[in-house]
Amino acid sequence: MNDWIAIGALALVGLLIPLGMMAVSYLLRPSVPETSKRATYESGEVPTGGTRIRFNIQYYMVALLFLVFDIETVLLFPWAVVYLDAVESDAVSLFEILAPMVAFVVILLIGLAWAWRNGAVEWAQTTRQVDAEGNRS
Amino acid sequence: MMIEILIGVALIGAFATFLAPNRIAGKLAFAISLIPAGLSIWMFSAFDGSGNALLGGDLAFESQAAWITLGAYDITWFVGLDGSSLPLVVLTTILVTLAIVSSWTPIDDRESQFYGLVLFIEANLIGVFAALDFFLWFVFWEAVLIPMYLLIGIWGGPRRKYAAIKFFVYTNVASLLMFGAFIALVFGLGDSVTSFALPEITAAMAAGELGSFYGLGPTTLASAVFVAMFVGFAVKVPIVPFHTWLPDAHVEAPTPASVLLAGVLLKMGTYALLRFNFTMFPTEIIEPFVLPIAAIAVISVIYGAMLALAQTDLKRIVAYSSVSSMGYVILGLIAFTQFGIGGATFQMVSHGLISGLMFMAVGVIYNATHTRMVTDMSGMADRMPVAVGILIAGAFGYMGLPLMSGFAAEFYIFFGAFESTFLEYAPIFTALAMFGIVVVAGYLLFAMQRAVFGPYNLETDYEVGRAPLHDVAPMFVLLGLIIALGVAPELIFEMITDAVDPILDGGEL
Amino acid sequence: MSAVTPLQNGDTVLLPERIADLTGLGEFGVAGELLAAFLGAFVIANLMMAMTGVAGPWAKRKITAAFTDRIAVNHLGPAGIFIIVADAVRLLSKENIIPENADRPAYDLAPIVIAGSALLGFAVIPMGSGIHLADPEVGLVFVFAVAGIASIGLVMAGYASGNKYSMLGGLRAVAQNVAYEIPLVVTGMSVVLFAGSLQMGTIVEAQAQPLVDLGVVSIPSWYALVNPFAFVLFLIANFAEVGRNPFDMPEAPAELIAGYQTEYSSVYFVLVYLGEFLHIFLGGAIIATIFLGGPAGPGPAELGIVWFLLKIWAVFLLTQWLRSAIPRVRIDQLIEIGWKGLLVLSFANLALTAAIVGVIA
Amino acid sequence: MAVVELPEWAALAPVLILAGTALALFVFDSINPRSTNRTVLAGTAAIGSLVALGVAVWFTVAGVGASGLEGFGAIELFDGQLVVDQMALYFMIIVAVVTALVSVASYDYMEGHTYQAEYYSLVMLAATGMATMAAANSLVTILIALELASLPSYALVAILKDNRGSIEAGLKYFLIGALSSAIFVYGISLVYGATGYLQLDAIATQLETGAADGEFAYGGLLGLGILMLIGGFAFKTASVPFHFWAPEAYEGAPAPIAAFLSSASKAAGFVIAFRVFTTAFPLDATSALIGVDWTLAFVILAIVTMTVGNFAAATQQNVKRMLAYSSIGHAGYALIGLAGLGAGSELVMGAAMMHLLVYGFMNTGAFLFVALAEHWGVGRTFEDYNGLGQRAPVACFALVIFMFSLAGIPPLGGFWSKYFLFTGAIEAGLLVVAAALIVNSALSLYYYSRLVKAVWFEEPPAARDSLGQPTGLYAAIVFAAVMTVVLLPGFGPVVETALDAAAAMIA
Amino acid sequence: MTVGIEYYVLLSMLLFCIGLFGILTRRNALMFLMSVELMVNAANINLIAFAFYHGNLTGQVLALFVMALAAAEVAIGLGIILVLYRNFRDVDVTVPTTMRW
Repeated sequence: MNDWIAIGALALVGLLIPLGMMAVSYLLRPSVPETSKRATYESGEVPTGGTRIRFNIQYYMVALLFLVFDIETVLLFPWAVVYLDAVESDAVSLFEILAPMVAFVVILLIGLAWAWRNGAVEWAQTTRQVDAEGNRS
Repeated sequence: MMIEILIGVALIGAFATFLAPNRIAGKLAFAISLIPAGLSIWMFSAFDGSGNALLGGDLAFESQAAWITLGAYDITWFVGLDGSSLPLVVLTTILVTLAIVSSWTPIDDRESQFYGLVLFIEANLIGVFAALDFFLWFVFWEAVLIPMYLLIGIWGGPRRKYAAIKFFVYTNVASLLMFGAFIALVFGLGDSVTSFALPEITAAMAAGELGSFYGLGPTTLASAVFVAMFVGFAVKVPIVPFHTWLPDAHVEAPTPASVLLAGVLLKMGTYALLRFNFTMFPTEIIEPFVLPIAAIAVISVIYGAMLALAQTDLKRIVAYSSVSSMGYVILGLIAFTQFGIGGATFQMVSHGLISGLMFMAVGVIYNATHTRMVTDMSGMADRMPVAVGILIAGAFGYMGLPLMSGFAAEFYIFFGAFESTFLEYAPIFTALAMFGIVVVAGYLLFAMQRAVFGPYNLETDYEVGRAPLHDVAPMFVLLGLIIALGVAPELIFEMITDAVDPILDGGEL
Repeated sequence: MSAVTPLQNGDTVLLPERIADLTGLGEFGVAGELLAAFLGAFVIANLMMAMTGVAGPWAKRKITAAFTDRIAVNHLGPAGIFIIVADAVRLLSKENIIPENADRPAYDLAPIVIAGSALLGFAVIPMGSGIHLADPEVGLVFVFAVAGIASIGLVMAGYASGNKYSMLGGLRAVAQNVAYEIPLVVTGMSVVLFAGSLQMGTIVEAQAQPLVDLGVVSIPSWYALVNPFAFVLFLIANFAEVGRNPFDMPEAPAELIAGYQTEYSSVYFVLVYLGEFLHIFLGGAIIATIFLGGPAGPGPAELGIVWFLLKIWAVFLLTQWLRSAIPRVRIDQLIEIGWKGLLVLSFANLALTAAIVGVIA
Repeated sequence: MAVVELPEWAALAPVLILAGTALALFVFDSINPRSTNRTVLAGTAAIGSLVALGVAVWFTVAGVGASGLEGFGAIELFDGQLVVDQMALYFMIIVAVVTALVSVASYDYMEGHTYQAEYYSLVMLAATGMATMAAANSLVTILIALELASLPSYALVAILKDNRGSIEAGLKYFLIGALSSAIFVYGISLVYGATGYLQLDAIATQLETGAADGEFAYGGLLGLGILMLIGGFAFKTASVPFHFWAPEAYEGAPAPIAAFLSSASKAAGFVIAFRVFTTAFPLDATSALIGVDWTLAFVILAIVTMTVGNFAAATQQNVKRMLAYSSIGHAGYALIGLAGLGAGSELVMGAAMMHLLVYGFMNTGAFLFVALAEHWGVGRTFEDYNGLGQRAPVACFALVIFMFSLAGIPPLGGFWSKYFLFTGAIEAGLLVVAAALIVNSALSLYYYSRLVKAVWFEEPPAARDSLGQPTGLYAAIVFAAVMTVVLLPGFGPVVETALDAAAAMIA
Repeated sequence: MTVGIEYYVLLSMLLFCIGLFGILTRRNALMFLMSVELMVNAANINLIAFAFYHGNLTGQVLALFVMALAAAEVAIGLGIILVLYRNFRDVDVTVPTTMRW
């Protein structure tokens, strides 16, 4: 039997259970519409401004960094899987198996170090830090 | 090695001058240009070649070195001189030296660049006359254009941009046509040639190795190539109807550039016609075109003269008269006789000297008066007797006054044309061309009379005084050469006929 | 290293097949298989739902109370266990208030995604006693991938609510998930280096080899013992990944009201809440499977499920313990710990593991 | 032969050196963030590319990758995913030369820019990608190398992040690049589907056996795939139909980057096109399978590209844009190298390779002159360039050399390569293409000489400050000019190398 | 229980065309990016389906690389779109026209 049929079945179940709960709740729950209920919750105050707020650029930096490293793990996984077999077979030396991965990771780590030093993962900068930044350039 | 030295000195000199400060550039260029001039005169005296370069003659100062191999074809550095090219090399080196001296006065802006370009032109001109490999020749041929384009465009007169571009476009399109045609010819020759060396191609042509190319049969191909190349060179010469760039270029160019343009650059065209069209192709290919070419030549002579008659700009007069003079050269070439071709070659040298002289004289007057209009400068004879005297002497040279080289040249040409068996109706053509002489005499005298004699009526009375020595000296040198060649044409004519005779033998005439 | 042959499908008997055999559904061809698979999935999903049901309304309160020396729920049933039913009814029958700024389809989908993704992850977890829905060759990657879907649910919830706090909560959730996902996966990879396979069954089986044989007691080569460094890293990264203390930034009540779930109520809230607990259990299940030998334990193999649940609950207990014991980190500290600390350490761990595995072999 | 015995992977040394330089720059920037020590950064980049160049030249001279008695034969690495042969080295030389020129020129051009190290390392990374493209021998490596070259380029074009033109250029370059790479990937997937292989020679074998026994069922798939691959190449080489980005990207990009993209990137695009179409799609077998001769596509592309490029260039007022269109025109010329493959002669492809080398000097030089003008701040249109020759004769003289060489006037390197293309086209029987080449060259003379005219003939505007002489830019421009000239007499070795390489590919 | 290869190809072509359609009609740079991703993923479907069909792993491996490349492309693209927004206050790709001739 194919594994994926079972997984698909679980996906279906995973969808049906929430839907079922929603259906049950729909039958049970009351509905008393009232405008103020539906207002955005801002600690009881009248909501101010829109929700599309500007947020810290660092979120974006981190997302980009993640993209790089996530993809990198995707590329490392095949290597990790065959590693044991490759080590056990005598056809290739340990160096030949290890070196490409080390080179790959080292390049990535250089990238990380660069991002680190250039403040990509620096969440908040104090005024002093910003000033220092300005002086350096 | 001599030719390499000539070219190398000019090239290095050009570079050095380009980088030199403006103040000393003129003197430096002059000093440098003396080296090739002196060397070429020595080469002239030491000339030991015989026969025609393309027809298996003995070359003087020959040298050959591998350059590029392209598939089946070798492209080589192949230079050498024969009797027809050596005089032109000497003409080039001397004229360049004199042109440099004559530029001292008029050129007062960006001198180092100017003299650098002039020396660069010299190097390439020597190359054009000495190269015996098609590619090498073509490289030099085209390399002349760029500096000349810049010379006209930067230091020229009010309409210099138009003139420069016109010159550039005309000559370049012509080159492209000629180049394409020649390549087609070489491809048509197929395996029978292994290089672009001109003697080899000539030999293959003579041996009738021409095959077909893209469906064109050998004869058609050869004829088409002949026409295309003729047109390509005709633009350069220039002859009617491809002459319109010439007056513009001459008029707008600064005096030294005009000197070089008229003196040497035009000869590139006629020289190429001699080398390629009339040496390389078998007579049966040329035959159908003899009459048209002769007609074009005569038309050039007369039409050029007529146009000159109508001009009021002195430089323009000289320019159009060049068209006329070049017509003689074509006529001489197409006559296919010893005197015809030899005379044509002689005329190349002679016209180079005379037109150079004329332009220099006009330039000197212009330096003082800032006008070239015939009507404006009347009465100049009083103010600038020497310059005007030389101008008149040049005009006489043009007219073919005996004892001047022009006389000898024209005499040879007419003689050669008259006795031609190759050219049908030769006497008629000759007679018509001779009629050109009358017109030339007419317009030159007319112009001189209007221009330099008569009442002084320059509107703004410039401080017109005697031209400085370095303006006048080159003209005397030229005049001396003109008279020397006029008195003793055999100085170079023997050399020339030596190179010309094989053409006629090969042409089975 | 002993030769661990990757399991082919059929070496172990998976739950759907077992069901098919038991019920005779196997005779009905594809339809029967599908039905059996569906039944198996239903069993597993309900098992997990039941566990979260226990954990959410009851165990969590009890544990927290114990740590803070309080009593917590105790009225309904023995030790207040029936609070689960009461809470379920209460929450399901509440009015569902949908904020006016909500971005509707996304707002409705988010709870389903959060809950469903966690459930789906259990498909490849071998729970012992034959409760193992599927064992694809890429099991480990699959489970990481599916667990990662939750971030989409969180950001959908945060974005679609139309509330600033929700938005910030959703963003934080993503930033946190992405920061700790990589250490998590890379550390998981070091397990793969040992096992040489991504198949969950194989990984579990590889851990059954004895590490040290002390005659009577044979300590199994659980990767937590073989590679404790990786275990600790994975544990920490996992806490951040599922958003528990000290890394519960996305919902940090003190800062963001309730983060992305601020605007959710009624059944939607239940789903989001359950989804979170499911994720905690999924994290526990992964830890149990790849570091703690899965369902392995003393006694007959039939006890597997017991041992397995015990391990999951141990992890859960740990999360609650940390919740009571450790203060929350700041968001900037959180990100920096992730990128500058865990990531580097996890790579170091990977390289080290690779070297050790290489040298041993 | 070689004095030193090197391991096989050392054949990739030029690529590795470029990559190492990029990493070294990153490390430098990590240790010393936001450093504006331009001397060190530009120096490292220039030295790195020069060393790569030196190694590539050394390898070429030593006969690495060459066939025959003298050479070692093509070196296949990673199971033939990469191959170092003469062509690879040849194009590595082009890439390294252009990179060196660009690095040196950027020293002045990028003065005052905040992200110095990033700039140079991106340049080096792109160069690495381009050099890898030269050696890529499988659709996988080709794709990766292509993207490695493209991605830094997108960033480089948009690196002036407060300059709207630069951003716009970067956006357009990126959008079209992303689209074309998607199409390229899809093309790869179709070719893979039709043949089952991604390695170029394996594809060829598959096609040949398929054509021989007539059991190949995916002609349509293959044809579509090839068409899409051509799309990818067209983007990288700025040829029709994916040329729209070029004018915008070149105009908006920092001028050294425009030089880099229009010279090195284009050359790299051509090398994969050459390799893919000579190695993977043997003409006879492929045309038997898909029913069309693929050279036909290139014949059309070549003519259309050169015509479009030249005509558009003739109408421009902006110098950089003119150069951009002329660069499209030159892509058209180089496409003749593929169009003429039908004749089975190495001449035409060799000619295209030669053209790309010469182009690497003359076009880079021309763009660097624009960089110089931008450095001076004289403006962008032809009129703005008026009379520059009076103030900066050396640079302007170099410009004359570049322009006339681009136009293909004899005393300069551009003449040879154009001539060889012309003969190649004629030999391949493509009279129309040859004619188009001639006509377009004549046309191009118009707009090239227009720039010369502006610089030398026109009067400068009244008020113009004296122009500085930035060392780096001048050095790069003068070097490019000297090379453009020197290639005329010294064309022999280039011809030999290019023809050998082409012959090895076609054989 | 195998699905014929042609269905995969049809699916991927459909996806490709959807992507292409998006590129041709959408003016939002982000939408453009997403459309491109669709096209790339169409290629991935092809690659994996063909890898299965041909029984070699080459296609799958390439699909991995393609994903990596697509991600990198998106990273760069988003960066460019970010500066685009900063300079033009819009992510409409038809807005920047400073260089039209």
